[in-house]
Amino acid sequence: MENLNSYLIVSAILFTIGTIGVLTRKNAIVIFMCIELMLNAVNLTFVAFSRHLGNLDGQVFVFFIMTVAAAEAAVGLALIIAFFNNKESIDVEDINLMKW
Amino acid sequence: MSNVLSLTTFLPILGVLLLLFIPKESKGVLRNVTLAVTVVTFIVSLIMLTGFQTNAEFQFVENVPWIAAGPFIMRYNIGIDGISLWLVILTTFMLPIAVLSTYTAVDEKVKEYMICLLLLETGMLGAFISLDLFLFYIFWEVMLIPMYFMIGIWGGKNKIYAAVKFFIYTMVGSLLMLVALVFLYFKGMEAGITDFGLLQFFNLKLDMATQVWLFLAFAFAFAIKVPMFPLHTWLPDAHTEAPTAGSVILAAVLLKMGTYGYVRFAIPLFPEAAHKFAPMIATLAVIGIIYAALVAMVQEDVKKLVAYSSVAHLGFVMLGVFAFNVEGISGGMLQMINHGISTGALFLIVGFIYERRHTRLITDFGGLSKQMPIFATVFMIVTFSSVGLPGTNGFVGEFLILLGAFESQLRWWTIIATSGVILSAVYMLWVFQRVMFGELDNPKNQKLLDLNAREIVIMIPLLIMIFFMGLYPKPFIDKMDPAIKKLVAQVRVASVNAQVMPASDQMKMPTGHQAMPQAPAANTGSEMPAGNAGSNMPAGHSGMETPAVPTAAPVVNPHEAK
Amino acid sequence: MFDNVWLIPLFPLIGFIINGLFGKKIKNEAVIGGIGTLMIFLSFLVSCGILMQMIGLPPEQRVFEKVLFPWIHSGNFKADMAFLVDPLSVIMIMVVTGVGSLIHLYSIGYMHGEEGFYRFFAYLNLFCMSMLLLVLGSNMLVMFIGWEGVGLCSYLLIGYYFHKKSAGDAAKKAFVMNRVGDFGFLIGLFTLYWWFGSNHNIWTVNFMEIKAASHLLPYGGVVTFATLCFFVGATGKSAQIPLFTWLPDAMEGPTPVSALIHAATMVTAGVYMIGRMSFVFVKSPETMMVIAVVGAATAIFAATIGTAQNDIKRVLAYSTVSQLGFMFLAMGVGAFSAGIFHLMTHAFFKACLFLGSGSVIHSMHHALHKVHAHDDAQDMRNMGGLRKAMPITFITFLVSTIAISGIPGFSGFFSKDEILWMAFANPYHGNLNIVLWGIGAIAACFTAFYMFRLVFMTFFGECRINPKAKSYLHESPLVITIPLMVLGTLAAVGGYLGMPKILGMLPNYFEHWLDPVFELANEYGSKYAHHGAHPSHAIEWGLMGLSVVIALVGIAIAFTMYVKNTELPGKFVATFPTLHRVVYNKWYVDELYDYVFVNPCKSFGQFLWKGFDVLVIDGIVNGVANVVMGFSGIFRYLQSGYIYNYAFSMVLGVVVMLGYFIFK
Amino acid sequence: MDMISIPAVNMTPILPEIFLSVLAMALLLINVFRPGGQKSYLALISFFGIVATAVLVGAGWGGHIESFSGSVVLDNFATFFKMTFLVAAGLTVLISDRYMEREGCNQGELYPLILFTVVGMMLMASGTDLMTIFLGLEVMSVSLYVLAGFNRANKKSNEAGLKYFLLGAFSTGFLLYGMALIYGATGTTRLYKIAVIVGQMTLPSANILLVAGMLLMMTGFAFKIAAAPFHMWTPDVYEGAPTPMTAFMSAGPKAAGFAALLRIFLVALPTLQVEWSQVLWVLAVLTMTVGNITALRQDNIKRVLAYSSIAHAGYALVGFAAGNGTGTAGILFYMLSYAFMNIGAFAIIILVAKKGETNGNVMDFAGLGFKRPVLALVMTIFLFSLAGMPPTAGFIGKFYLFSGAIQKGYIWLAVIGVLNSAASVYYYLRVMVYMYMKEPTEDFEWVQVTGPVALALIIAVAGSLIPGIVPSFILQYAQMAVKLI
Repeated sequence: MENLNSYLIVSAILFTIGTIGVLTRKNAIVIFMCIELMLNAVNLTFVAFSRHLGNLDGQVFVFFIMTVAAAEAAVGLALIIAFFNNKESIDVEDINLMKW
Repeated sequence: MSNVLSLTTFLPILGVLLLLFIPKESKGVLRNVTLAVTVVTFIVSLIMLTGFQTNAEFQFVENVPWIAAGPFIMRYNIGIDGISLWLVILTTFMLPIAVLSTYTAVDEKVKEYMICLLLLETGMLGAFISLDLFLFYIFWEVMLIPMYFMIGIWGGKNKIYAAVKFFIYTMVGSLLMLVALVFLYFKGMEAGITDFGLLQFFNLKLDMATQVWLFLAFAFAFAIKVPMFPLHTWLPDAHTEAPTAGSVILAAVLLKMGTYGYVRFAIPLFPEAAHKFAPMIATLAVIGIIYAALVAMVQEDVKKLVAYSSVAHLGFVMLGVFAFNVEGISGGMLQMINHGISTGALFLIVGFIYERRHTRLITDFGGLSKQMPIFATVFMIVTFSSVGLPGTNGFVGEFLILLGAFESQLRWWTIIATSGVILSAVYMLWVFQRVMFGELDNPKNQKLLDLNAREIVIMIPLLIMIFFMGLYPKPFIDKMDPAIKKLVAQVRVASVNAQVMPASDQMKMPTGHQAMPQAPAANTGSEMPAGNAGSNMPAGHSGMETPAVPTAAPVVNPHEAK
Repeated sequence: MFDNVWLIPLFPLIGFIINGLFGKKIKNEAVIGGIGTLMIFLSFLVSCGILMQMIGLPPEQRVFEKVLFPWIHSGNFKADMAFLVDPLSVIMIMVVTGVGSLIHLYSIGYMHGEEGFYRFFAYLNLFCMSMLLLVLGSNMLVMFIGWEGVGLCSYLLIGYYFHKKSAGDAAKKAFVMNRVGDFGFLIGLFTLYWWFGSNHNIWTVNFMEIKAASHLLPYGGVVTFATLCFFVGATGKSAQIPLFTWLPDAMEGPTPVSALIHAATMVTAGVYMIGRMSFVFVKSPETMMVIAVVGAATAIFAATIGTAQNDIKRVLAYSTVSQLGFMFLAMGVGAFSAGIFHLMTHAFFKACLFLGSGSVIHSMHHALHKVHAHDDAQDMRNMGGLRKAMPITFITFLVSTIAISGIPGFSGFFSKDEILWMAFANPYHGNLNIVLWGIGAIAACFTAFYMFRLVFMTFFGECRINPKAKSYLHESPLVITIPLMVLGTLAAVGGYLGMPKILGMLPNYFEHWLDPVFELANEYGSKYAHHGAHPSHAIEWGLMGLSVVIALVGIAIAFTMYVKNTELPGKFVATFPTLHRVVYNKWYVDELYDYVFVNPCKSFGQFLWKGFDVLVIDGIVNGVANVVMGFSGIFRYLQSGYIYNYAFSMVLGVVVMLGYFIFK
Repeated sequence: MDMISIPAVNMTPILPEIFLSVLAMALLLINVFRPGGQKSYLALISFFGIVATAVLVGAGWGGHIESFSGSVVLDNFATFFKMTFLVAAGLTVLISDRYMEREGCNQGELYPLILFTVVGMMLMASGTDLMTIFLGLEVMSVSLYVLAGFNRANKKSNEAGLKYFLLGAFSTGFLLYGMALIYGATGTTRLYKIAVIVGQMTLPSANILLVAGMLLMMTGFAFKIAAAPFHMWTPDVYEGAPTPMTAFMSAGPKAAGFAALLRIFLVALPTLQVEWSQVLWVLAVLTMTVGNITALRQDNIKRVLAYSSIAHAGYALVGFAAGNGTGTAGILFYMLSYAFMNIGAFAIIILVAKKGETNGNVMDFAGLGFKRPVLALVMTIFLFSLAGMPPTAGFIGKFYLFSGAIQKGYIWLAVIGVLNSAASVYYYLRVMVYMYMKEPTEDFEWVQVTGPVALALIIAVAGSLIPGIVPSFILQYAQMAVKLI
C-alpha cells in the first residue's frame, strides 16, 4: 500500500488537532471529545498499519480501544455530571480548587 | 565472652525495651534504670579492656552473614583494635555521666529522653566497632536520629533550626560517602573482593584518580562530622541548643566519629590520596585552630565558646592524624579521648550554671568563685585541661600531635598550629575570669548554691581521668600503639607506591597539589621500623623544605674559619 | 640519698593535697600554715642532704638521673618522669626550698586573717612542687610540666584576690604571656628533637642525652632557630623584652608571692633553662648575641621605668626585670656560672626586699585600716620616715639595697661585677662588648639610684602617712622578721661563695662547683671565640672601681633628690614633662601591645565571628537552603491548578523528547 | 462453514485475576441486595479475598507459564508485583472503612472498585502483549478515576476525579499512539516478538517509528508513575481524592506503571537501552528534583506526600535508568516497601484528620508526639523510611536503586539522587518537628485507632522495618523476579 504515509500523516494531524484542542478548549466535555479524537487518530494509525502489514493485530487492538473509550466515556461523563452538580459549571477554568 | 562486643553494643537497646514498660510518670525509676543500664554497659565494656591483647589485630571479632542479595554481601562483622578500643570505652564511660547529669536538668518527657540516650549509645558503639563498611554506615546514620530528637525536643530557643541543620548537614556528607562506598565496593568486586569487610579493602589497589574522588567523598562526610573549617557552622548551633547531656555526648563522642572515620577508613583505604591531600587538610585544620580560637574569644555565650573551642581542638586532632606517623596519630587518638573528657566536662559545667541561672551569657556572671568554691575548683581544673596544661590529659595529646606533625612534612603548619596553644589560653582564661573572677555584683548570683553531691559525683570520674591521663598515659598509648604502627606502615607502604606511579597520572588530578611526597628512593628502602614512618621523610622533601631550618651538614660558621 | 630526690617535689605536693582538699575544713591557720611550711622545709632538708652528699663526691660523679616512671612513650618519642641531680639543679633546689621555706614562714604572719588562707598555702606548695619539677626535670618535657605548672601557680596566686578585676586581668596576662613563651619553648623542643632524630636517629629530649650528642650539632643554622625559640620561652618566663609587661602587673598578688615567684624563683626559670642547655645555646653565636643584647636592653629599659614609679612593689618589680636582664646578659656573654650566681644572690636580696616591702605594706595597711583611711598602702608618697617605727625591716631592707646596688663587700657586688666584667671581656661578641658593658654599667647606676630612691622615700625623711594612722605604725611580728633577718644576712654574705678570682681572698667556690655543668659549653664556645689578647688585670681592677663609682654616683643622686633637696624631683618633672610621662607610663609598652596585638585580635575575632562565620560561611550554608527554598516557591507556582497547563507540560515533555531524538 | 476452533487456553496464569473479578462482582451484588448501613463486612470480605488471592499468587512462585498465545505470562516478576499490589490493596481496604464512614460516602462500591483496580494492575504486570497491558492499564485507570472522585459530595474529590480522568485519558492517547507506532515498526504487539524483530534491525535507533513509539509509550507510563514533566496531576489528585484512595494510588498504580514499563523496556526493547537510558536519566533527575524541591514548601500533608511520591518515582527511575539487575531488583524491592511505608503514613493522616478532610496540614500534627506517642512513633518510622534512613526498608531500597546506577557507571545520577534525598529529609523532618518539637494545640481526642487500622499499622510498620534490618529474603526474591525477564 503505497499511500500508508498519507494515512499516517492524516492520523498524525488528527492527533495533533486533538492535542491542541485539549490544550485550548475550556469546556470539559469538548476536551473529552478532543481526547476521543486523539484516540480515533490512533485507531486510524492502527488500522492503516494493520492493512499495510497484513496482519489483524492492529484491528483487534482498535476494537479494544473503542470498547475502552466507551467505558471511559461512561465514567468520564459521570464524573463531569458529579462535578456539575457541585459547581454548576464544567468550564475547566473552574476546576481550580487545588493548586500550588 | 566471645560476643562481649555485641553485648556492649546492644545492652542499651535492651534497656530501651525495659524502659518501655515503665510508666512515664515514675521519673525516678526511669532515671535510675537508665543509669543502671549505662553503668552495666560500662562494666561490660571493661571486660574488653581487660581481655584486650596488646597487638595490632582486631579482637573480639564476630563475623556472621547478614545480607546477601544481588552483587552485595554485607556481614555483621565487628571487632576492635587499639584504635577503637578506647573510643568504645570513652563512649560507655561518658554515658552514665551524661545520664546522671539529666536528673534535675530534664524533668519533662524523661522517658523519651532516656530512650534517646540509650539509642544514641548503641548507634555510637556500633559505629566504632563495625568492620563492615555497610554496617558502619548504618550505625553512622542511625546515630543522627536520637541526637536530632534530643536537640529538637529538649533544646533551647532555636532548637528546631539547630536540629534540622545538624541532621541535614550531616546527611549531605554521609550520603555522598554512601555513593563512594558503593563505588568502592564495585571496584573491589573487580579485584575479587566478596563483601563489605573493611580489611579486604585495605589491600585494594586503586588508581590515583579513583582514590582522589573516593577520598574526597569520605573526607567530606567526616569533615562535616569533625567538624573542620569551613564545614563547622552546624556545631555551634547544635551545641548551643542541645540539652546538657546532648552537648556532652555530641562533644565527647559524636565528633570523634569524624576523626575516627579518617583514621579507620579514609586514610587506610585511600592512602595515596590521603598523602596528596594531607597539606590541604592540614591547612584547613590549622585555619580551624586559629580561626575557631579567635571566634571563641569574642563569644558571649559560654556554650558557644566551648563549641568553637571544640572546633579548634579537633583541628589539632586532624593535624596529628595527617602527620602519618606514630606520634602524630597516637597524639590524635589521645586528643580525641582527652577532648571527650575535658570538653564533656566543660559542657557539664556550663550545664550546672545554666540549671541554676537559666542563662549562659558570660556577662550575666562574674565573681562566682566566692559563692561556689567547689565549682570554681572543678571549672579551673577542666579549663586548664582544655588549655593543655602539662600534667593534665590535654597536654599529652596536644604535645604528641604537634611533635608528630613537626616531624612530618607539616612543619610549618605545626608552627602556626602551636600558636593555637596561646590562643586557647586566651579565650579559656578570659571566660574563666569573666565568669568566676571579679565582684559578685549580680544579685541573682549571690544566692547560687555550690555543687551538690550528685554533681560532684558526676565530675569526679572526669577529674580523675584528667589527671590520670595527664600523668600516666602509658596504658592508653601502649594499647593503641600496635594498631597505630600497623596503620602507619600501611600508609607508608602506599605512599611509596604513590611515588612509583607515572607522573602523568598525577597531572590529571583535579586539584594539583605540588606537595606530593617525593621522597627519594633511598628512603623507601630504609631499615627504619614501622614507627619511624614519615619521620625521616622530611629531609627529602624538596618542595616543602623549611628555609630557616637547614637540614644539611652543619653550616660552616664564619668564626670557625679563624 | 640521690635516690630520694623524688621526695623533694613530693613533700610540697602532699602539702598541696592536704591543704587543698581539707584546708577549708581545718580552718586553723596555724595548722594550715604549719603544714605548708613544714612540707617545704622537709624538702629543704632533703636538698641539704643531697648537697652534702654531692660535695663529698668527685666532680665527675656529680650527675645522677632518677627515673620515676615512664610517662609518654609513643613511636620514637620517649619521655620519662625522671629527675636529674647535678650541681646546677642542686643550687636551684637549695634556692627554691630555702627561700621557699622562709617565705612560707613569712606568709603565716603576712596572710593572717585573709579569706582563703588555706588556698594560699595550697597554691604556694603547688608552686614549689612545680618549680622543683622544673629544676629537677631530666628532660625537656618534665621541665615543661614545671615550666607550665609555675605559670599556673603564678596565675592562681596573682589572681588570689580574684574579686579585684585588676588581679584577674593581671593573672590572665601573666599566663598568656607565659604561653607565648611556651610556644617558643615547644617549637625549640620540636626542632631539636626532629633534627637529632632525622639526621642522626637520636630521638631524645633528655638533657644528658642531648649533651652527649651535642657535638653533632652544627654551629648556627638550625641551632640558631631552635635556641632562639627556646629564648622566646625564656623571655616569657623571665620577663624579658618583649614579654616583660606581665611581671609588674603581677604585683597584684600578695607580697610573699611576689617575693617567691616573681623575684626569687619562677622568673629565673628562663636563666636556668639557658644554663641547663648552655651546650646548645653556645653553639649559636647569633643567639648568644641576641640574648646578650636583649638582656642588656631589658636591664636598662626596666631600670629607667623603675626610677619613676611610686608603688613600692612596682619599683621592685621593674628592678627584678632589670636584674633578670643582667642575668641574661651574663648568659649571652657566656658567663653562665656568673649568671647563675647572680640568680642566687638576687634571690636572696630581692626576696628580702620584697618581704621587707611586704612588712612595710602590712604595717601601713594595718595602720590605715585602723583609722579607716583609704590611702594607698603601697604608694611611697604616703610613706617616709619608717625607719624608726620598723627598725628590723629597715636594716634588712637597707642591707639588701646595698647588695643590689653593688657596693663592695655585699653579695650583689660580686655577682654583678662578674657579669659586667665578662660583658667587657668575653671572647664572643667582639666590638659589641664595650656597648654591652656600657649599658650594663648605666643600668647599674640606675639601679643604685632607684633603689636608694625607694629607701629614702620609704624609710627617711618626713612621715607622709595619714597623720591619724601614724601612731599605729609598728614593727611586724617575729614570724615576719625572722625570714627578713635570714635573708638579709644571706644578701650580705652570700657573695663570698663566688668571689672573683682577681680579688683572690677566697677561691671562687661557685664557679668550681658549676664547672662540670658548663665545661662543655665553654669548650664549644672556645671553638669560635676570638682568642685575642686577654684584657689585663689592670683593666679588670679599673672597671671594678668604675662600677663602684657608678653605683655611688647613683646613690648620691638619689640622696640629693630625695633627702637633701626634695624639690628637685618636682623640678625635674616640670623641666622634662614628656620624658617623665613616658617613663612613668612604662614607655607605653602596654598600650602598644594593646594597640598592636590585643585589640586587633579581638576585633579580628569579632569580625571573623559576626562578619565571616555568621555572614559568609553560615550565609553560604543557609544561602544554599534558601536558594532551594526559592526554587520550591517557583516550582510551586508552576502548579497552577489548570488542566490545560498540566496537559501543556505533558505535551512539552513529549515534544522535547521527540525533538531530541528526531533532530539529534 | 468451518467451525471456529477455540484454542485450548491455560487459565492458570490469570487465576488470581479471575478470582478477584468474581469476588468483586459478587461484592457488588451483595451490596445491591443489602443496601445502606454498615459496610464493614464488605471490607472484611475484600480483605480476606485479598489474602486468599495473595495465597493463590504466592503459590505460583517459581513457575513460568505463558498463556493466551503469549499475551499473558505467569512468572516471578509478575508474582512479585502482584504481591505488591495486593499489599497495597489489603492495607487500603483496612484503612478505608472508618474514613468512608466519617466522610459520609460509605458506598459499598468502593471495595469492588479497589478489587477491579487490582485486577487491572495484575494484568499490567503479567501482560506480555501491548494489548493486554493496555487493557490492564485501562481497567485500573477507569476504576481509579471513580475512586478518586468517590466522595461525590466533596468538591475537591470531584475535581480530583475530573482532573485525573481528563489528564489520564489524554495520556492514554499518547500511550496508544506509541503502541501504534511500535506496532507499525515491528508488525506485532507481542513483546517477545517485538524483541526479536528489533533485535534483527540493523540500526534500531535510527528507526523513527520505533523510537517515537517508544518515547510516546514512555510518556503514557510516565504519567501513571508521576514522572516529571508528566506529574502535574499528582498533587492535585492526591490532595482531592479520599485519603485511603490517595494512599492506594500512590502505591499500587505507581508500582503497576513500573511493572509495565520494566516489562516492555527490558523484554521488548533491550536493544534500545542506550536510548531509553538517556531519557530515563533525564526524567529521573527532573522527577526527583521537582518532587523534592516543590515538597519543601507545602503545608497540606497530603500534598507533601504527593510531591514526595513524585520524588520516589524519580528514585525508582534511577534504578530503571541503570537497567541492570541491581537497579531493577531495587525497583521491585522499593515498590513493595513503599507500599508499606506510604500507606502507613496515610493511615496516620486519616486518623489525625477530622471530618471533611480538615486538620490535614503539617501544622495540625503539632504535639502529636507526646499526646499520642505510639501513633507518632509509628509515623516517625514511616517518615524515616520515606526519607531513606537506616535501618528501614526505605534505606535498603534506595541503596539498591542508587547502587544500580553506580554499578552502571551513572555516578552523577547517584550523586544527584543522594543530594535530593538529603533535601527531602527537610520536609519529612518538618512533620516530625511539628509532632515532637512544637507545643500541642489540640489534644487529639478524636483519634481512635480501630482494629482494622491497627492491623494495617502493624503490618505497615513491620513492612517498613523488617526489610530494613534483614532485607535479604525480599531482596533475593526481587533478584529472582528480575532475572527471568
